[in-house]
Amino acid sequence: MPPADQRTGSIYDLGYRRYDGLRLGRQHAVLSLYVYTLRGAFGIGRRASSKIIPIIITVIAFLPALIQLGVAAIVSDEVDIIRPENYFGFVQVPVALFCAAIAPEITGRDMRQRTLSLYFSRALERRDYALAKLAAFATALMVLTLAPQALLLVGNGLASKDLADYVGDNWKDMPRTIISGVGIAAAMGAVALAIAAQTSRRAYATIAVVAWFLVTWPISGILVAEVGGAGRAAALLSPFDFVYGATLWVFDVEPDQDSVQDLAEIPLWGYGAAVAAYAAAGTALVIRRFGRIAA
Amino acid sequence: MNGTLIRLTARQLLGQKRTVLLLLFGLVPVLIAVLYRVAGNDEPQRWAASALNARLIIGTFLPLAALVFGTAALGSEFEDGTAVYILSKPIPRRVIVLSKLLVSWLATAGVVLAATVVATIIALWGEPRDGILVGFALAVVAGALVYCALFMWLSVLTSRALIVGLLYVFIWEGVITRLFAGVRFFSVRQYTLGIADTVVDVPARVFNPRLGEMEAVALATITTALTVYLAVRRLRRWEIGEAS
Amino acid sequence: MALIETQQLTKRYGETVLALNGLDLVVEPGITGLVGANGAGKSTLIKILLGLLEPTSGEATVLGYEIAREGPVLRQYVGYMPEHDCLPGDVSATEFVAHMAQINGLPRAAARERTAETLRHVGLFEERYREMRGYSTGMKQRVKLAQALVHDPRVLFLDEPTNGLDPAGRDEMLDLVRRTGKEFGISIIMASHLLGEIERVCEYLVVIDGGQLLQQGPLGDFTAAMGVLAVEVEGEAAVLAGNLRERGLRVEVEGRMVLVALEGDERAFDLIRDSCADLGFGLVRLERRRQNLEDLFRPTEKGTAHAAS
Amino acid sequence: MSAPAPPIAVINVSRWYGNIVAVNDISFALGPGITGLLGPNGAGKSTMLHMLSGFLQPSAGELRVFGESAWENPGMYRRIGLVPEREAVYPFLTGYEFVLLAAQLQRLPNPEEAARQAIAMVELEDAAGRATGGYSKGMKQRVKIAAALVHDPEILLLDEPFNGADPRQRLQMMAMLREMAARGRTILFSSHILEEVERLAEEVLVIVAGRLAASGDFREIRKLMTDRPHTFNVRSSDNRALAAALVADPSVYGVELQDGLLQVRTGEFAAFTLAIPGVARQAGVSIYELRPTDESLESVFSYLVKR
Repeated sequence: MPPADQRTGSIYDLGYRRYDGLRLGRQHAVLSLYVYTLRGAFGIGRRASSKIIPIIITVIAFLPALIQLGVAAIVSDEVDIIRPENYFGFVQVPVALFCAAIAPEITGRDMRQRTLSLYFSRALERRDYALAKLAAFATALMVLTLAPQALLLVGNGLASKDLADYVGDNWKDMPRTIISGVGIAAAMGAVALAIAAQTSRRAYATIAVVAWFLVTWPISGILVAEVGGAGRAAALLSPFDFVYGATLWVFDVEPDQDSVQDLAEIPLWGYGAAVAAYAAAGTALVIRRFGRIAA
Repeated sequence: MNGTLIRLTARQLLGQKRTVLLLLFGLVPVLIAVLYRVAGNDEPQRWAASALNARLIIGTFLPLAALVFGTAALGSEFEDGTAVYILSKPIPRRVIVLSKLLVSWLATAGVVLAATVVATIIALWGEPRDGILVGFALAVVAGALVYCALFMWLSVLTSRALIVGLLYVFIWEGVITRLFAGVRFFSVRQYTLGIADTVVDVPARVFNPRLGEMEAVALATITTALTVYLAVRRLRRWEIGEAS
Repeated sequence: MALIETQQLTKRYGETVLALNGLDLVVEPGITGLVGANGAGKSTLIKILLGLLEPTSGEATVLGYEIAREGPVLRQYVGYMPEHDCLPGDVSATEFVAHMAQINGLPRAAARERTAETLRHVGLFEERYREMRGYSTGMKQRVKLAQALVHDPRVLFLDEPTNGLDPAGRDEMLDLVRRTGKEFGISIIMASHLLGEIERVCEYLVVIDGGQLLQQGPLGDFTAAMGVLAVEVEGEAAVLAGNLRERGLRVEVEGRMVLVALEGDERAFDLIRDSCADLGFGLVRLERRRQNLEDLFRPTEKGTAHAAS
Repeated sequence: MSAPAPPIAVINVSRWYGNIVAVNDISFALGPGITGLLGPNGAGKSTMLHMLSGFLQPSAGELRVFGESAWENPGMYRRIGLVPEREAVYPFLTGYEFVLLAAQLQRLPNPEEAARQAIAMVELEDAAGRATGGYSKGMKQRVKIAAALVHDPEILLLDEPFNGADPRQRLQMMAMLREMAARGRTILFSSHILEEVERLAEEVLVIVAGRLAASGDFREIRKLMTDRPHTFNVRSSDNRALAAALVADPSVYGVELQDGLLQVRTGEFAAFTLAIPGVARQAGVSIYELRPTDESLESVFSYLVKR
């Protein structure tokens, strides 16, 4: 602040000014698009009605953790703790819902409203666009797969008699939990986005994603359990089944008796390979799609 | 009913590309039935009734097809902004809803019925059918009507009818109904299975729906009538979007 | 250094459509109008220069950068306002423009500041915090311009910027474009099929037709003493028209307007003035008519006007 | 039977969306002829037309079409034709099929013939066999009008009908509407472009910010609109000399010289326009351009409303 008695004045030019500050280039562009898309996936910065569905689905993903912690707080800490791999078995359902409801928005919005030409005429390559969108969507899904587990871990730790003991007991689950959460998000997210990006119509994109989840599921169940033989390979067809198989593999747990993974008799690492293959194929398809689309 | 509206809706719903995709979709249960026969397992009746028809077709294919057609028949008119053209005509709203419903019902039932009949015949080749074929064929046709009416009502209620419908089918009917027995009274899937039971004549070990036959028929009828009534009422008081 | 240079630039769509046909072009910095009928290749050229389309063959540089190799670097310094709608409806102008600034490499804080400033510059005030779905066409056009300007580009590509605007909106948009180019020294390439608009904004003119350069040069070369004057008076248009005809002008009446052909005759201005004074008519309006490109290149009695230069 | 009800009667009608008032206590009655509904974007024109066409319920007041309520009354569409603003058509239908659809839904005795006639009226015969999905904006506009006309309605409501039409199509559509008006039809169309309304409508309703700002004969209103403080932009052979000469004229409030441009403020529109040719001649100055500014509807209306 200039001293009050100083008798000089200035009038500032408020017109258009040139910008000669930093220009951060491509990396920054990709990061911005990533953040913007991630916020958009949960409806942050958008109208209330865009938030409802992502929030409901996210809440569903947190429900078991909240119930478990509630019970532990009120009744006792002796209740059975939900195992991480079992939680993944449940959380697949909200993840699938999130894919169906939100994947069509991730790129479909830009296609419908023709914003693509604005992106592609900026310091951004088409491949960058595809990868930023994909990364943002996968991250959104990781919020669903990993955050409830983190909450559960912290909550259970605080509720247990001896925090240090608890952490020590559960330490080895941490990397496994992270690997599983990332794998689920990557495989389901990449394929769902690859499917959804094929059309700009939201309704068709949703139905197509849903069909992938829900049609392959009973097919896998029926082919593996009731048909058998070569049909057992169908366990690799349904995202719910191969993702859960991969989780079992990561946690080194035997499948339940008569579950699809038990009946299919595929070595568990096969599911891990399937997760990687689906993630890679989905990513390649998304890149290909936006490499060719007219802007 | 209005012939012009029926023809218009048929052209809206059955584009070339969509029809091909749909036929492929209908082919999936048939392929599964073929695989089942090739593998040659025991208890084909239980498989045809509980797995193929109850779980795969009525649990997944029927509601998905109904969701596409039921929400698109009237919903796409709102989404595309063409609803004005049919609503600005001297036609009772009831006729509009019934005509649109008829087409979406026939389209849904057509695809799913064909899949049911062919897949069931293959699955039960050379086995006693004991009403399984007729029972599920009837159930699919009736269930298609209830679902389409329900989804059509949703589509005049909200622009996100598809998502709401999905949540209903796969969370409410698929998960919650399994956990809480009382909810079965509010599940179109259970009505559909109950209707199948009016004809299907097999022991409970083979196929055992949760609703009684009469309960199912009555509830299905009430649901259809109620959702059609609500859709008509809603359409009567439909207001054009402020921004559009 | 030339702003834009193209060599044998060719774009084919499928087998039959040849949108650009071996275009050779050099454009110097400044405000340049890119004119041509619909389908002449204006949009295709812009899209190729922006890297939205790949040319079938040929080369081009913008600001000295080769578009084929240095596209991402170049596009940091380029702004683009497309012809079509391109705005998401469910975010505010502020949010969207700031996002676009960041995509163009501006750090977050700078993006926010520049967004506020640019939106003010294009004349968007309280509305900028509202969702864009409720915007009028005029407001949308302003946001489209703002997102093209927010990162302070060195060259701005505008594709039919007045599309869908009413007369008042058109005037404002053209004024905005002119000021942006003149006062801030940003080079502008503005595509339009209305010569009248180009005339009010641009210094240079590039005419393409059938995917080839028809001609180019300073604007004055094209429009000097050409065109039609529109005159509106308080009084009977037909009476004025008769009076002007007597004074030897070619005149037509269109509604309330009297149209006077200029045909290189500077005296027309004074004749109109005198005619009004003599008749006791109030002179409400006297202006050049917006003109279609076809009129300019249509052969006149005196031979082909400019097309052969 | 008592005297027939007027085609359109609007009595103290308001419409609000939550706290936003779109239409505020408007009353008018319309009879045969062409009426222009004029107002800036967002003034409430569309809301008014939507209420008249039965697609919005008035929040207060009464709105009667041939004496009947427009709300929840599909029977009235027999006598009303509606051209919505939105461009949407059924993309898979050809132009002819689209008009035929309207004819059949109106249950006309000979829908094919009626459709052909309506298409001829808007001069769309050449494109009638093509799918409307590929139509240009102007063609879509015309096919929508044809569909609205197919049952020869007594009332025609058009929301921004001239959007996207080129000058020739505009003239042709105007001629068609005039012809309908001559046959005793009631036509109400909305527009935010003054010239459009001026060329077509005898009567005009001016809506500003949800309120009826003016109504009645267009010429009278036009006079009220122009008779207000104005600014003119002038370019001449010698702006400085012209400025000096104009300042002496009593109709001129002030002048301002900018580079290459002379701005003149005047309190009396008519007196100024009358004075300038003579003043310029006397000063020996050629006028190259003279344009009244702030002619935008918004500024005209805001002046009207403030008075």
